[in-house]
Amino acid sequence: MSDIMENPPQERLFEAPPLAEQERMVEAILFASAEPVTVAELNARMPHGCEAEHALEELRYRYEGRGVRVVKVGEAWAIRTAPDLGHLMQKETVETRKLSRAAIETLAIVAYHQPVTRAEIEEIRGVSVSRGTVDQLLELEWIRFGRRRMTPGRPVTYVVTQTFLDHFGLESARDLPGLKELRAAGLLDNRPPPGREVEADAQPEMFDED
Amino acid sequence: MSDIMENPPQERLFEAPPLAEQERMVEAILFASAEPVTVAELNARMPHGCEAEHALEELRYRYEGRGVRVVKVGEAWAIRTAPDLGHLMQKETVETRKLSRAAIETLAIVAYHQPVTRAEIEEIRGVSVSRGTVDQLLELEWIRFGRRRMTPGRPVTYVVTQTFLDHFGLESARDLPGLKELRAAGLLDNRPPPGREVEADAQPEMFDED
Amino acid sequence: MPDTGNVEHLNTAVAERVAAEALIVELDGFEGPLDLLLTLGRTQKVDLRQISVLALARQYLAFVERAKELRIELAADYLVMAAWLAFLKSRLLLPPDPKDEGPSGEELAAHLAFQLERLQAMREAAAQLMARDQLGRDVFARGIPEDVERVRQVRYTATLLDLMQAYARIRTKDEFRPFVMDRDKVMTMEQALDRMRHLIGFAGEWTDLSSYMPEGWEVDPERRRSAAAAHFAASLELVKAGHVELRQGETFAPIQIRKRTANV
Repeated sequence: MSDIMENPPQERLFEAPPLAEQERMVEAILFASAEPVTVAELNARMPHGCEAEHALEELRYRYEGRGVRVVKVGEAWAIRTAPDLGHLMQKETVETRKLSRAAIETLAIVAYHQPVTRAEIEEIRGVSVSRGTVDQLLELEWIRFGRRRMTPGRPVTYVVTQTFLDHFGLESARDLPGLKELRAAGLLDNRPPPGREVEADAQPEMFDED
Repeated sequence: MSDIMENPPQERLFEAPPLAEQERMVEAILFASAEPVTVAELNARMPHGCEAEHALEELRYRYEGRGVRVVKVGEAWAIRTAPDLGHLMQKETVETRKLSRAAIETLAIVAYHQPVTRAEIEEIRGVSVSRGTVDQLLELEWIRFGRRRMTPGRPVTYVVTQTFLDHFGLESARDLPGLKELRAAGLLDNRPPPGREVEADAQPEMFDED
Repeated sequence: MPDTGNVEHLNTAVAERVAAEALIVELDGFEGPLDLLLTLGRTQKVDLRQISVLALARQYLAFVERAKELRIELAADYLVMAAWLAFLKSRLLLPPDPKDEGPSGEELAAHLAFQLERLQAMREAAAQLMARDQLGRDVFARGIPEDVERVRQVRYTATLLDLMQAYARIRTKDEFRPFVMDRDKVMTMEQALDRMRHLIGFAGEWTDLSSYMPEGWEVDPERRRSAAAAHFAASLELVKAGHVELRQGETFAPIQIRKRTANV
């Protein structure tokens, strides 16, 4: 792999396969994987000189309107069944764990306010967040630890994951439903209660990790 | 689904979906199923009036020459990677590692004293040579078996290979710098680590055959 | 927040008490005071942005009072909220005290309204999120993923320099051997002891220690010295162990040795 990267383009010994062939390769790799595959990994697995990004666009176009779709998940790509055909699938194997209301709300708060600290989640919900709730979301790999906040106590923050995006069919956290409206309405602001000092950098940059 | 199945054919309320739609359904079902699916199962899962067999033929035709194919597995059907792309299902990671001290010393002894038996290598190094070390060098194709020594037990000897010479940029093993040159190059100045006893009788009569 | 006339106030008070009682029934369903406040706020049937915080505070306090009458134990945070709302209510109703530096009643009310609106917004967002097509429910991944075989190729490297240094290392070890060669003129006490242990069984009579010296060590003075010293030290060891007796007639006289028979 490293060899490939070290070779400057002008020293290419072989021509890259034609785009149609690259598309077939991307198709095969995406079909074979249940998990989204990153562009970097596609390029690494395909022959030297291939441009997965380009082939992906072609492939995505080709599958439009078909029974399966090529979808983008963060920096990765996956093939998923078309949502309108979900009723044909056998669901007995799926059995999504029932999430508590607390867990669902906590998840939404992490998604819309990320990176967010536990204290901020509690402030928004008005109740303390139980360890189990956060653990459940971590276990589902829907949230993960982000960078620590540079405020006293250096609290950990939570952000949503690629698995979360994949699960809810989102290309990125920016595509969350109603995100723009919520932001415009100031509802994603970290507004401290009046009378309390505003910490200089308590105002998080949204989605700066994406 | 069960409702649909319970309806006897003569009571059809709806037209069967168009063939293109049926093809989409077959595509999605084959993609998502954990096991190959029989035509009977397809028909059972698709809306009433569908003809999976026909849709399957269409789908199979559509995937001809693509990165994945619709293949028959026993009596059932599945989507599989095109055989010519099987090599993409491997993820190669190349790790570069330094050869261990034992291996490099053993290699050096073979290079300078070839053909040499394992017992002789052990005598020179003063420690036993593990099977793994020799195997590793054989696997790297840097050493190979030479002729057997015509002494009791007829021990095998080791010699260096062309691959070895290529790797180290040598014309022949005779090009290796001798002790004098090593000394001149300042390579002989290192003293053995203190505390390492040299046994008096580790001094063998070496290389009597060379 | 239009305040009400007395009659109207009485009517709302009754309505609030009825509402409070209804809420108490489902108290377990609330996730804390903010959740309860949000539910109360919704009964105002207005956009949360135009909510009357004063009315909300009244509703909440009525709820807490009703709970008290019904002898229902409320969790501490409900009571804390009640105290805070009572404070807020007084702030909103009384003319502002110019000496007070804290936030005004309006500011506090605005923040509470913001909190309620934000919580409501997050609930709606959560509902929208859960209503999306979900993987494994509406959308499906590949059922038979083909395992990607991980081929880990380890490439070992060594340079010619490594090779030469390794060889030099080994050969330097050999070059140390001259020191070993020197030691062929040295006999250790262990070596002497080893010899004497075997020979001592035959020494019933007093024998000169020098006669125990090994052959070939008596000519070369260096070797003789070393062997003599080693044997003397060894014989002392044997005495200590109770195997032999040792004697010397006078200074520089020959040292004599014999097996100790009377032992045990």
